[in-house]
Amino acid sequence: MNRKNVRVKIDELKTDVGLFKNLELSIGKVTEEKWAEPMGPTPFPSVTALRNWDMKLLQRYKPFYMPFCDLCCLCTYGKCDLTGNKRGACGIDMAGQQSRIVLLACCIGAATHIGHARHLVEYLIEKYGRNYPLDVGGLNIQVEAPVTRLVCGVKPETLGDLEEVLDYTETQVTHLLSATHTGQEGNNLDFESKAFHAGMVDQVGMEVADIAQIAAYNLPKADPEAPLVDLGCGTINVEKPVILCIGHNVVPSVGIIDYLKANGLDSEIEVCGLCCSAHDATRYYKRAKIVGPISWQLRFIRSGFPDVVVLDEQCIRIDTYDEAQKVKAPVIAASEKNCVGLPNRTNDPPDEIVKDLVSGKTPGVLILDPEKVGEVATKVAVQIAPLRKKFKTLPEIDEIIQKSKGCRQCDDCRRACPQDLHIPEAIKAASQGDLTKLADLYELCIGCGRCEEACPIDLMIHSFIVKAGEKQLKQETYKIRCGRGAIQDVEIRNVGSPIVFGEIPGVVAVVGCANYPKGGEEVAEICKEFANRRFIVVTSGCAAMSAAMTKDDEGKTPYELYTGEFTAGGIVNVGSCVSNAHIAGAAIKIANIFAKRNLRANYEEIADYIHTRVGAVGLAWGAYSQKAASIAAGFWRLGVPVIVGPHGSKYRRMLLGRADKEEDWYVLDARTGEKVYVGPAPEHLFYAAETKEEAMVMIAKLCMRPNDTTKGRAIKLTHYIDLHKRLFGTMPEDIHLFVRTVADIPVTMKDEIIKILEKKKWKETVIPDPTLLPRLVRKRKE
Amino acid sequence: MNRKNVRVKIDELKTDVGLFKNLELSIGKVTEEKWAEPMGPTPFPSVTALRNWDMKLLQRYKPFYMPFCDLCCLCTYGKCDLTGNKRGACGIDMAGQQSRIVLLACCIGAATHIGHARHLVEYLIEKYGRNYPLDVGGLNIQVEAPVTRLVCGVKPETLGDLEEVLDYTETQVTHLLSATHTGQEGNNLDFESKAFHAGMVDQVGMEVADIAQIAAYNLPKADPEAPLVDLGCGTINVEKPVILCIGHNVVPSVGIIDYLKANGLDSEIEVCGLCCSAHDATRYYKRAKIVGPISWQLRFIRSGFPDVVVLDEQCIRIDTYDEAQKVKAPVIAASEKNCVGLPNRTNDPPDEIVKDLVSGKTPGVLILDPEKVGEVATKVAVQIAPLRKKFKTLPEIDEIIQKSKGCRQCDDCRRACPQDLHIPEAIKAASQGDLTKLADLYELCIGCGRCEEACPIDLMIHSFIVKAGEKQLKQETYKIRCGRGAIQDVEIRNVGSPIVFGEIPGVVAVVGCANYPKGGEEVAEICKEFANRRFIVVTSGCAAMSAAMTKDDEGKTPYELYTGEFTAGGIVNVGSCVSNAHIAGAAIKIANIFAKRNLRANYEEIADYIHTRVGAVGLAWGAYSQKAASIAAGFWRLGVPVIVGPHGSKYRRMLLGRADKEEDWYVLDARTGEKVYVGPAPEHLFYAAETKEEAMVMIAKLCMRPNDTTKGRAIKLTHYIDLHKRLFGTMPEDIHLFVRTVADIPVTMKDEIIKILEKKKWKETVIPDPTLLPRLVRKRKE
Amino acid sequence: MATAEPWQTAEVPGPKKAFVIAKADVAAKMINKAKRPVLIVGSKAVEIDFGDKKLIDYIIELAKKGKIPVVATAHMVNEFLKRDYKPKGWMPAVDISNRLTDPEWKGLDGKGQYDLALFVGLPYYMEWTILSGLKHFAPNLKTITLDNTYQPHASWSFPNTKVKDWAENLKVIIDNLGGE
Amino acid sequence: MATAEPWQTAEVPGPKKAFVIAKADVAAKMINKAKRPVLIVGSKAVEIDFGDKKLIDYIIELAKKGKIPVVATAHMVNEFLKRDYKPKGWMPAVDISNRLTDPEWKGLDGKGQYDLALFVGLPYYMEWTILSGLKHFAPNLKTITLDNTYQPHASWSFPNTKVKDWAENLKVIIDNLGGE
Ligand code: SF4
Ligand code: SF4
Ligand code: SF4
Ligand code: SF4
Ligand code: SF4
Ligand code: SF4
Ligand code: SF4
Ligand code: SF4
Repeated sequence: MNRKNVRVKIDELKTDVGLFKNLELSIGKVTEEKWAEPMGPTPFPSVTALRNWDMKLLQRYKPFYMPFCDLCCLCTYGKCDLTGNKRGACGIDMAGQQSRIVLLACCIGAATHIGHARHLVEYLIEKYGRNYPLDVGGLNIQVEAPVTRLVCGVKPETLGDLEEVLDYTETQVTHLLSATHTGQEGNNLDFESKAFHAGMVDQVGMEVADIAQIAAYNLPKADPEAPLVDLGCGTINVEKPVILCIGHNVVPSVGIIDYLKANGLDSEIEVCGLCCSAHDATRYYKRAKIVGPISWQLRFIRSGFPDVVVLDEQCIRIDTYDEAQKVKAPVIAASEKNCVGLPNRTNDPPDEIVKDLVSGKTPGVLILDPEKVGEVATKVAVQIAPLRKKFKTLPEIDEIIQKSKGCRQCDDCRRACPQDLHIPEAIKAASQGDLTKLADLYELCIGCGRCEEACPIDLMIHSFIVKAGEKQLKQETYKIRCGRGAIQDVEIRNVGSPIVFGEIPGVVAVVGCANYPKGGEEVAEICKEFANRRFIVVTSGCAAMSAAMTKDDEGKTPYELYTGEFTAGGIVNVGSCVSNAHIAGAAIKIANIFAKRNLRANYEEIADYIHTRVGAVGLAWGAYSQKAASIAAGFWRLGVPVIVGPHGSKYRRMLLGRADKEEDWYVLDARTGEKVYVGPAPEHLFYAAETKEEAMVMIAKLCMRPNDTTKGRAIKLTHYIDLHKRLFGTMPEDIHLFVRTVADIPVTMKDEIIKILEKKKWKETVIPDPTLLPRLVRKRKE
Repeated sequence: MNRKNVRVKIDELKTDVGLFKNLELSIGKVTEEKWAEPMGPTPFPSVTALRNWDMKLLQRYKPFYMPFCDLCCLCTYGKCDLTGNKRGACGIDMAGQQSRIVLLACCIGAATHIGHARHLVEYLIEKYGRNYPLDVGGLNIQVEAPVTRLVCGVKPETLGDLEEVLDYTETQVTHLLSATHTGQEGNNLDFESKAFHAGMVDQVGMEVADIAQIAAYNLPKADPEAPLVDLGCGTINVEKPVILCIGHNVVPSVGIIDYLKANGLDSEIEVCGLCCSAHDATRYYKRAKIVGPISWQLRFIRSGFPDVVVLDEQCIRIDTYDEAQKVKAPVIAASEKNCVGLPNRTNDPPDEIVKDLVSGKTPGVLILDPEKVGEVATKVAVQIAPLRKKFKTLPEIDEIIQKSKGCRQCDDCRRACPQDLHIPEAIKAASQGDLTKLADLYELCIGCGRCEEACPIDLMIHSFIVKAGEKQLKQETYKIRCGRGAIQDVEIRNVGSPIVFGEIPGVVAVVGCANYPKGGEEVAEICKEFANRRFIVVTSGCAAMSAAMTKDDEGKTPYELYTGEFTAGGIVNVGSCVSNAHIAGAAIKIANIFAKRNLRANYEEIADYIHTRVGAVGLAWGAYSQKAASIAAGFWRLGVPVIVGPHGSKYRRMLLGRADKEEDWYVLDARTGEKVYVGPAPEHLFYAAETKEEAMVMIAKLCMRPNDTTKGRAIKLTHYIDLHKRLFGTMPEDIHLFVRTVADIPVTMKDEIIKILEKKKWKETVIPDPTLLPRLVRKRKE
Repeated sequence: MATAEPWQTAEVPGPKKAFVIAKADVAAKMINKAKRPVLIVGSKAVEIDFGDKKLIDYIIELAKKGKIPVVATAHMVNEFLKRDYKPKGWMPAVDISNRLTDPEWKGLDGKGQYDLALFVGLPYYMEWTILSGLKHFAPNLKTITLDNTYQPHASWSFPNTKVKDWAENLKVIIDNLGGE
Repeated sequence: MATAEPWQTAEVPGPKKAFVIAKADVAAKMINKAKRPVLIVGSKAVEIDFGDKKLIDYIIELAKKGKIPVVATAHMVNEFLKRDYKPKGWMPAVDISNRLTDPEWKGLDGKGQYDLALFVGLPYYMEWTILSGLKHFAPNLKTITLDNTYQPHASWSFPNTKVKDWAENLKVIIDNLGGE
């Protein structure tokens, strides 16, 4: 039993530190030390504890800075011009500034998950008590919190045990954020190391959040057969009152669902969601529906579907309140993080609030009590649905044609569009009665609304596009396997060996947001491609939704076609963004459960293991946010490469290897201490791909690891070469860098490859027991 | 006795929660509840707990946003154009964006103090134990931690008690930072309220840091007669080895000083400092010397004076390492916050490190052990001083003249200079052999170095200026009363009544950094002016240093001329930036000790008290940093107006009252519940003054409070009118807004004023028992 | 020196930038066209010396000729009074600017909000931030800076101009004021 | 449309901005002058259709005429090969750009770093960030964009140009290449 903050009254207590009389003890923690594993070197690591490891990675994967602004405006000495080698008034230079912004973004991202976790844990403790056990997978999960164990060196067993973990993460975020202050850190590599640290504590925060909610709300517990649920606007019965929840914190959604159930209204009312709250709602309640990823916010509200909009936190459009007002849907803000300027009605009687919302006396309220949110949202939905009759702000076709005639062809919309979409052409066609060009934009549009902001004649361009694509919108009916949570220990045992030896060619984590360069279909395509190739595909967040949004000829969606098991050929939705921790967790568990490396506070060794042996790659094709940055940073520190889409080039820097620099690609052979050239595997740690084709070839390539057996390497090379040939039309020119012995060569291509190797003057090398850590060398060389 | 994290072993413990056997208890907190005061309404307030109070202030002092950039570049949806009423891709608008940046700055600032406090408390606990008592003023201080008591509702008695306070502040910073994430908060007033919250927890963090170090290091304990210490380059005996400490964390300086003392070297070696580490070093060690404020960093190093440079954290030029290398002075980085990319030598034997530094094998090291810093810094200083012979990079006069001839008069330097100094003219004169114009710039130059970065022919302009002003530099010999820490309870008792009734015309806190528009002399002038007028002048940080840097005809500096007592006519240096908490603390103690308002977790009432009754004004004439932003925010939430210099307009927004809007200036009379017009007192909550004259008039004006007695108001009006007449050449036109009854009118100006009042159709009003909080009305009106 | 770039190199604005006043008489025309102009004069008005007179002397002439009410910021009222000119009002630069964003403000004379604000003599960076505030939050106000530095956030600004040309420009404006 | 403003309105850079290529033959001259130019071709090269041919077709002509080695980014190598032209190399846009910042890099042919990088066909915003990286961290490299949009971080850029004028410009460049 681990308990935190027990209060006990004791008349007299004699201890080795003295005699206490008439004491009321508030016991911070009662620990029964059950975890036999010895403590590793870095429990609760400080900001610099893993700096050496970071520097090893950063020496190989040097930052290439791509400043997003030439200036710094962070203090009132500024603005400062940092062009070229100029320094600002505080002495910082451009590399320092860009890496500082990276750290700042990672701090914001980490704070967001950790803050979310803190609210969640506090709330759940209040509701279920400190001793509520953290069951996240029953007997199938022995290692319930691999990230926390690895980083902190503790083994949380109850909700209460999570508090000290969160204390730690908050302390770290505070230290890290403070390093961004003018006149603190200035060295770019130290900033990068600190960003890695932020990513690491972010992973802890995400894990805490997800295991807390899985345990307390009984979400699917590492279930490969988590239920298939509905996704898409078309799956929502708009005849019913519709409650829409947006954000990342499931608590208010649970409040609503519980209220519906308690009052027998579950078949009367539709509960649907956008972003991760939707994921988590479906994990809690099979009948909840997912509208779609973040870019569906405007289109869904403007279509008039929701009768009440409940906002919790994160990834919520700031103008939701205004947009909802326009369709006459009351708004309930339910988070301290996002109060929307609304009156705080938390302490008012529900029926009064309902009355004010339904009558329109107040179009929105702040309610910081999730149960009350449940009651109010439901009652408002029921009462207002017949009044507002799905009032929408989408224009009619006629109106589009008419209004388009006013278009000045000024290009302002296109120049505001992040996707550089050919809006003026489409508007011109529309003005001539042809809406197909507008409809073509539907798939590409990320629903940001910037075109409308720019248009000098105030055309509601995004609405035009949605209306033109309305048929598509209404046909969006897909199935997604709801978030399963963690990976079972037994699954790890089954795939550990084939992954580490390379026979499963890789684990591809397709995660993150929906800032796609060319629509979400590319995500679905990539997932299917790699599942077909018997990679393990793991999804989460908006990307997990996009992966669902395609059908085969028989109308089946990927989650129906592929297994949800963590195995070759699976497409495995772990859940919401905080479920990303399970992906890291799976990699960690491979090192721990399969390879039996000590886990406890043993970060460096485990990261070294993962980096040199576990062929995992992250793909955040639509990454846009600070959270995405910190999630990526968490993977970097574990040595897992991350690919982002072209917009990701705005993250200020890449971490790029240099395949042409032989000296960068030596590892130690743990058996001999020898330095061995292993080729650029993996070649990059962070990079923005320009097109999905490039990303696909790179995914295959980045899955190679020094530890691959010849069989494994041959398989990986086959996929790399095959994709390269198909998508690039030719053999890769760098095969010689990845062939270590002749046995690495895929048999079917032997002759062709041998020829290349000869041309490149290839020489055979050995396959080491690879490590970057001298201390792991078992036998030191003289 | 309050203790945190006690470990006790107990064989068997029977309690009301169950029977524990063979337990090892790690006791989070042993509390003996000694504080009789009942718990107030808002212990450890959450992010929204004081939102209503904030909104009251923000309704009166509405933000005027002055965007520092038209764009937002915080996520990869961007950049977004937020010009006018345009919204970004996430839906945010310009008011939201600017207030978000304000919150972000306040979070960074708060994190910086809190992170500093955390390191300090952790370190001191390790060294002195959790039970080390928090004595900050002996019998003179009963209320040892007014801010913490007020905010958190706890009464810390030992170092260990500070931990839960820091836990709280870190949780809040994390939540607040998370609100800046894309798609979280969007309402500008909610951002502002959150910025206030950041300011409040920042004050807690500062208080924790300062009381911890006062107690543990036995710094002056609320001592009005804290010793006078040396300030200025001229006070440093450069014949000796010189150790220079820069930053805000005194721990490494203490390491050095202790080592010097232990080895009898204290008269052999000069220890001096820049920024707040210097303040705190002098509080610890009378022989330590203060070089000057932040803007002296480049000039002091380039002059070649320091033999070793020790960097801790905050306010350190990023290029210090490079600059120090140029003068051949080794650098020791001593903080996790600022690792400078240097090799971590913490675990190496001191003599090895010394050897490497002296030999130049490595020009800098990171040492995260303050005792080791002490030993290494001292040994290096001793060994290297004879070698480097104060090697400097300041040019000789000839060189200046020669090089200036190359000047293209391109204006690039001036256009880069934050002060728009007429550099090209001065360079032209220099090229003709006349260095006086360069010397004239010495006082105005904030030492940022941007001119040099901009110059196409790489003239070392700042060095030219320093060389031209070298005589001044060397004549800088001043005395400063070292930071006294808190204000005694008895001092509060003595001045409480005259302050609250207005007979002491105001408390002016002159604080913050050195980004002055026209040199530091203005600060000294303002301090003296108000001390002469029998205001209480409180100083801290760089401003406290600038206040010292002037002499009267007899060569006396202000701290020699004015008392250090917290009383009318005093100039009271509380200490470093974290000592700012004592200024807030003094205001809080007036409400508590003098007015007997409950303190414990009673924030709103105390803030209301301070806002309506305590005529305090903050002046941060050279504020530049994020810390300055959060410090200001802490004062705003207490209702204390803050004035910044013109560069402060870059803080993105002002909080301005509208004297012309009568409806804004009503308060409740707590006796009757009546709404009473009280005039715009204080008129603004945050504003950037353009010139010192404007600031001085405004200080006098902003000291007025609704609660002033007629006598008090007459005194305050006298100062306001007098300054207005002297500096603005005329009577103020808004006197009628501040005269409530005829008795308010200063007798000496009666006729003149009566005439004005008649012209303005003035009507007498009552003087209420003012409050903004309906719940404080004792008798409600029907 | 790039003439229509921000005078302080780094004070780069966004997409919307001040139109450049190529010829001084254009500024005069715009002032003449304004229904309710106001002239805000900052502390540098006494620091800038054209030799014959100071900036403030030109400004007084300009205000008189154009019958434009003056708001003196900082301690400038004194300088005006010394020159026997009483500004219509004096208040901090940020205070007057804040009022200019309020459509309900009645102006110094109680007759209503202004439609054109002329700025001169504020520290460059402070005028920059203030004009930014007005650009974004006073959509119905036009702003012109009479300084010799390009102020990107004004509606109209002179390019960066040598001091002697500046004096010429002011003379031209004064000559062309009034007399519709 | 403001022609020498960033094509994506908000992608405002800082004080240092690309010189505008007013006439296409100037670009040709600069290319001719370069000792070691390299041409980086992105994915939009096949998307942009001038009617008669695609952008990539012009680029191939240009590369041949100027004897400029081509780096195909993304999956463009395929498109070149389809057109019987073998690029000198292919790699991600950020990879080639990163190499361009390394003074030690030996180039695709092992003969040393390039002195001029021509960019064409990357997504606007990605080319923007990449050119920013080069502007700040490859001080000895000149960059020219052959796109029809103003790229402020290049050393030289065309202004925002209509598609048909773009084709014209490319033709002019091709015509003027080589033959010193
Ligand atoms: S943080 Fe440094 S570079 Fe940024 S504005 Fe301040 S002084 Fe300039
Ligand atoms: S809403 Fe769609 S079309 Fe409009 S700017 Fe955004 S992505 Fe482009
Ligand atoms: S911004 Fe508006 S007017 Fe201009 S091209 Fe686009 S739709 Fe037409
Ligand atoms: S960093 Fe961003 S906000 Fe700051 S000046 Fe540049 S674009 Fe503007
Ligand atoms: S945070 Fe919002 S306004 Fe800023 S860049 Fe991202 S989408 Fe644009
Ligand atoms: S160092 Fe001095 S002169 Fe140079 S830019 Fe800074 S303030 Fe101006
Ligand atoms: S930047 Fe250099 S060359 Fe230009 S005016 Fe200033 S000192 Fe002279
Ligand atoms: S007063 Fe400001 S500049 Fe000076 S040390 Fe403190 S924070 Fe730094």
